[in-house]
Amino acid sequence: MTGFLLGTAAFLMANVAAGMIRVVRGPSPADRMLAAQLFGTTGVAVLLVLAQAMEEPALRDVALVFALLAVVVSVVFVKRGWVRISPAVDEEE
Amino acid sequence: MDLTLDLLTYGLVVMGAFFFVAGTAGVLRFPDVYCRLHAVTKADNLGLGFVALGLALQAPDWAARVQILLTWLLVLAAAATVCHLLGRSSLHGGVPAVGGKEVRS
Amino acid sequence: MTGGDIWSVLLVLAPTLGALVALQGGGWAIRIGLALGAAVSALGSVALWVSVAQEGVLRYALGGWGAPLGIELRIDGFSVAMLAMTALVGGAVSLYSTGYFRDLLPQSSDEVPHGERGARYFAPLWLLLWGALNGVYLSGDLFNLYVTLEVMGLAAAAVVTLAVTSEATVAGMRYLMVSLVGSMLFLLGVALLYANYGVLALESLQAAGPSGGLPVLALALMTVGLAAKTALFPLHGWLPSAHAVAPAPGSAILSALVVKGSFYIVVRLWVDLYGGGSRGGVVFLGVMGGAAVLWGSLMCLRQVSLKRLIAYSTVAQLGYLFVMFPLLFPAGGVANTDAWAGGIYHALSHAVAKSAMFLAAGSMTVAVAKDAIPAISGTAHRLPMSFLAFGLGGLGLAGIPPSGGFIAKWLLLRSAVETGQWLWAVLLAVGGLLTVAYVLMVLRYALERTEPSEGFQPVPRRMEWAALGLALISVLLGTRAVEVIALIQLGGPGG
Amino acid sequence: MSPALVLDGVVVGLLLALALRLLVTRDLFEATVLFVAYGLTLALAWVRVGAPDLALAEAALGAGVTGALFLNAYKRLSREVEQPTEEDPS
Amino acid sequence: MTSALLGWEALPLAVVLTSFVPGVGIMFLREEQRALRTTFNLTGAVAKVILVGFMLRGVALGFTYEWHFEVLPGLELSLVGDALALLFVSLSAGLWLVTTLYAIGYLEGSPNRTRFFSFFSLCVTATTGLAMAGDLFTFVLFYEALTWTTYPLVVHRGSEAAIAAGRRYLIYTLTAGAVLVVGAVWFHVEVGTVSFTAGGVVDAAAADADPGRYLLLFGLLLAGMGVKAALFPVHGWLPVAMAAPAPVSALLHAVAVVKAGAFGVVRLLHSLFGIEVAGTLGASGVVAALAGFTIVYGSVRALGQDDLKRLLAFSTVSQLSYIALGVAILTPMAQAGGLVHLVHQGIMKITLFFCAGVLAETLEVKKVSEMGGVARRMPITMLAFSVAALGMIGLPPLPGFLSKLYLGIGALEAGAGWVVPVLLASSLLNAAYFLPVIRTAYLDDRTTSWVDQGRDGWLEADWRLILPVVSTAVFVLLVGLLGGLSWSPLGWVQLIVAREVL
Amino acid sequence: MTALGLYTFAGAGLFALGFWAVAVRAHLVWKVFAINIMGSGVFLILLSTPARGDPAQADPVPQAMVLTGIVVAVAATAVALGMALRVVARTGRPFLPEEGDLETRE
Repeated sequence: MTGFLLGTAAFLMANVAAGMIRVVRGPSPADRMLAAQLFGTTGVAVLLVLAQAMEEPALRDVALVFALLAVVVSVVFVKRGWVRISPAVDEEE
Repeated sequence: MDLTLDLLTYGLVVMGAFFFVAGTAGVLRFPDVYCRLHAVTKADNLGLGFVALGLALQAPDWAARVQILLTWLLVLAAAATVCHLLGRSSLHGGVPAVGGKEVRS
Repeated sequence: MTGGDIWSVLLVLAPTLGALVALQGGGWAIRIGLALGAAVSALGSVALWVSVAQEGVLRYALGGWGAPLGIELRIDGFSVAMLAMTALVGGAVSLYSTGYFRDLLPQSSDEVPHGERGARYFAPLWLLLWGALNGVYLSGDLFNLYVTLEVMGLAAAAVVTLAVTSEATVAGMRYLMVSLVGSMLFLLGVALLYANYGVLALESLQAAGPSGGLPVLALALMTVGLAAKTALFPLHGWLPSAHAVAPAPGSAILSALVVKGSFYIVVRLWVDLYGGGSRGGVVFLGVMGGAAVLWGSLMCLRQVSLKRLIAYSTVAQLGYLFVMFPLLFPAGGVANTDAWAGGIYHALSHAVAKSAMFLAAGSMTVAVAKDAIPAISGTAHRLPMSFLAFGLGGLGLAGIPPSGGFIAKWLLLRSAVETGQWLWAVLLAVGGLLTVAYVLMVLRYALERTEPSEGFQPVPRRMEWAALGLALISVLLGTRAVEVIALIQLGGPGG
Repeated sequence: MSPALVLDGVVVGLLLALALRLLVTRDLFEATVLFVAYGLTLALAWVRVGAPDLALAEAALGAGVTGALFLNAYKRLSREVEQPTEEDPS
Repeated sequence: MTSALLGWEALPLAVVLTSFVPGVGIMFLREEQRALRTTFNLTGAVAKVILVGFMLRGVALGFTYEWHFEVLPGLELSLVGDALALLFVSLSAGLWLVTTLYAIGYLEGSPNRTRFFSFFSLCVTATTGLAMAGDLFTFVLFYEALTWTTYPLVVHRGSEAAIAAGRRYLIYTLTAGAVLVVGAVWFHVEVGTVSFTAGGVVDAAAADADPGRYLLLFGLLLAGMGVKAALFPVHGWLPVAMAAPAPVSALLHAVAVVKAGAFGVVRLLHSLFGIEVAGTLGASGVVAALAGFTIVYGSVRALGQDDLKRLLAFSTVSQLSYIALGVAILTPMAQAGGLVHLVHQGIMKITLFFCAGVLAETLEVKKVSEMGGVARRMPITMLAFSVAALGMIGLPPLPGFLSKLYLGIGALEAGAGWVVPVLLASSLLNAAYFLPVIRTAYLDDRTTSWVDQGRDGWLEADWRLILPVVSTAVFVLLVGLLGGLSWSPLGWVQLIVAREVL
Repeated sequence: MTALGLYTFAGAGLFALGFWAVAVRAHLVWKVFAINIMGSGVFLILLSTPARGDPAQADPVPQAMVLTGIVVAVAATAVALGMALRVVARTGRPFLPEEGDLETRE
């Protein structure tokens, strides 16, 4: 069971990693924000799985914080960070 | 009994993982932000639900089970809110939808 | 027990508390905060001096936990000397700052380099910095050093940006970046050492006798990080602007005290922890120091801004501190006590002399509202005390007798001769001459007979007194070195 | 290859990839989002190295507070550095 | 023979403080507080003379005054009033008094007098200190201090020439100071002590074992001292420094700076290496040769100088080396001749500079070619000038003659026959550049118009200028005529030689 | 390779990455990002190399250190970003001018 759960966690993490491609690609802020959302949901799943696999009940609390945080971050980003559609700051080189 | 539970957990977790994959695939492949929002909120939360359920079966005590389910519910509620916010902001911000009409700003 | 542990805690707490008080704003809150910090620092240094003299090296474990869990304090003669120096310079600067910011409260235009922000936030930031500095000198373990170092760096960078000009902002930002990266390098070194030995207390590490690949890498990382913070050549690029644009009392603190904080840690690492490291290492440090002496002095000669000149001179003078290392650990020999006493004495007397110069320069520039060196011509008889302070400080810097700088130079020279390192002796002599050259560049203008053109604004007397007091102490340091050197030798190498 | 090692490999790989991308990108918003993601991944890493308490702190401070700080910087910067080409939607 | 007079140990310190306290006090006065400033000055100067008188008496009776203060572990600030020290101290104390008076008159009404007199006093403080230095460390301390306190005086006028002179002065003296410090530190490490001790502290055996090393050490210290003593290759600052006001020139040339250098050479040979070790090392030969060359060189350069002060400056370069020459020859007679010239040259040269200053201040005459007929307008001044100049030339029984006599005899005793022609040549050259000046002043007609600043009552100039001129000139006469008495400079020097050299 | 070793190397890698970026990127905000990443690299190294006692047992010292470190890092980030914004407000650009740009105005 533990092996299976750890494998699942790894799989889910890989899933998140794949999802990050969208953050990089954009193009709109909302697309990038999806990452936070994805991370919130999948991260909670991973933590719950790990809590079971590593027999570390404290991780369930962490999962709760993750869930909360993802919300807060998303809301804050939407409310405050929404300035332009594709902000690109040119670098001085 | 244990074996049944374990099998059930395997099943549910795999099912959840599948939905996560589906969600990610959607995020990556769907044509515009509005579609992607669907993918990430619906599929992923469903996936999380299955995983949570599967894990709840294995949880050591009732408190843990309640916590797991509460977490899920919280994520669910949050997803709904955030998704709505994101969608609305995108719309107001003028992000075009594929096949949709011209969006006013 | 002579209450040394209580004083140690107070030395960190009181300035911090003072910072909170001063943050409440208003002249009296600021004065009370500064007085609190100054009084406790002075008393605490004296108390610890007495304790160390009586009991030798002091060790306290705060919170009742021993190493490595609790916060470990370790106080020897070197620590106390640095604490006392900080208290002395800090007290004078605090006094000066109340005068410096007195009339400048409501201005905040771009042209005036000291506005309301400075008046409001200087005292809290400086007190926070003071607490962190005291913390550095008291710390007995590496992680504590990291935390205090970081607080010090943040507060110091903020002091730079108290002036509202774009130059100040940019210089402060550059300083902050260097400082943060330096801290990170230091922290990485700490992590490597911990990974290797599982302890953080300086004495335990010293007992472990760090050697081998990883610890040496750690030493290299920490040294580079600290050297950047100490502005050792060639990592000094940030210093001249940062020290020159800060408000005068801030410049004094930065040049006199803050760079000494990170230098102190370098000394702890090389001298205590690694016992000199390798000869190649100390020679490298010395060569960098020598390069700093020459380069910094030559740059001084090219400056037109008074404060920038003094700032470059800090680069040069810090070089001397690093020249101490090859002298302290001669090839194949035992640690040379003269080099130790001379190097540390130089750190102390430089702090006093340099702060006197910056404070005096501050008075002069406030008086003529200009910072160009030629603009101060004729200030000699308008601000005789400031001029005298500047002159005496300059002489102390150049190592002209009777001054602390002379004693330091004498000791360093003696150690160079004793260990047969003639090249360093030549360097010390040449560096001294260059110092004289740039100090005179300023004094010459100040001596000139021309009347100050227009807009001569008198400065509060306490500003002049603070500067002159420090200058006189820098001279006194040259006439009575016995006690101070005895203190420095307590717990020092070979002592 | 044990599943645990795979998991650690994925976490480490994700950390490095996120860090690299966020450091090279020129889009400040993207970097900020990536930084939050990085913080959350780091929290998972803390879990894996046996420090779940730190995971909480990291998620709240490292990802949350620091993220908010960067976001604030992003917002102020995009207002002050360049003239917005579009009208402000808010 | 350490201090036996109870409570008088601190007398050397008190002598130093008599000028230090006024120096610092004056710094805080305002420019217009003239009376207070003058009071400070004169009180200090008179007090110093009185205290030095006390010490002279004590030392003559056989006491030595010592005051020590530990600065560093193993290093002391030590002031010792012994016979040799007092030779120099009395000279500077006495001449300081007259120079102060002269300076008050000379600078009347000019700006920045507060600064001037402050540093003037500090300069004498440094001189007194180094005269009484009991060890090399203390000597170096005051030697450097002397440089710094003199600089503001040299640049006092603030003119371009003055600033340039000041820069030149500093480059020379500070480099010398740095060299001296390195040498002193090396000496301390090498020998283990830096105390000035009669007969020297260098171990003869050690010096024999590694003569090259000790010669190098000697060379470093000599280079450090030699710059202020204006020995040949490093004399360049002195003629330029005449851009300073006349009282400062007087101070530089007679009382303080060059004397400090010369005195340093004396200490170096007498009290550090010891003349015997110096002799075996060949170090004293080097000094003697350098000094001999400088004597002739300075005189030659003085020939044909039209600027009076410049002429006097080159004359100083020449005359000063008599001192070094004397102490480098190892017979008592020569030693006495050299040491006594410290005083003789001081008194004579200060008279000459005073006179030059009076001429410049009263008539604005600065060049020899402008001096035609000044003797008729200023008979007293020119008489004093003539006395001093003839003394320089070595006309018996004036002081210069005594110095040269002793030097010559001493050299012959030592078998250094070459010294005699050098002395003769120097005297002839002295005559060749001084006599034309006197001739012009007395015999030539007035050729240029003077800017006459007027008389002071029946006197030819301000009494504060004339009184010092007259008194030093009288001194010159007395010192020469009464050279045989035991309390004359010559007598005192013989006491020193008897006590310390043999 | 053990799992902990993996994290140690990741820590070193992150530190190097951050160091590289802080040197290469001129944009101030990215410099702050980079410093944060350097810090987290060090924390990873600290936590993944148990030097004391039983490796299976969690060592509280580095955990306490990292906790402190995180707090310090947040404070430093706040200060640094605040200053960066002031640089922008003063100079209009989020970069540090080359040394000398401002001096030459004299």
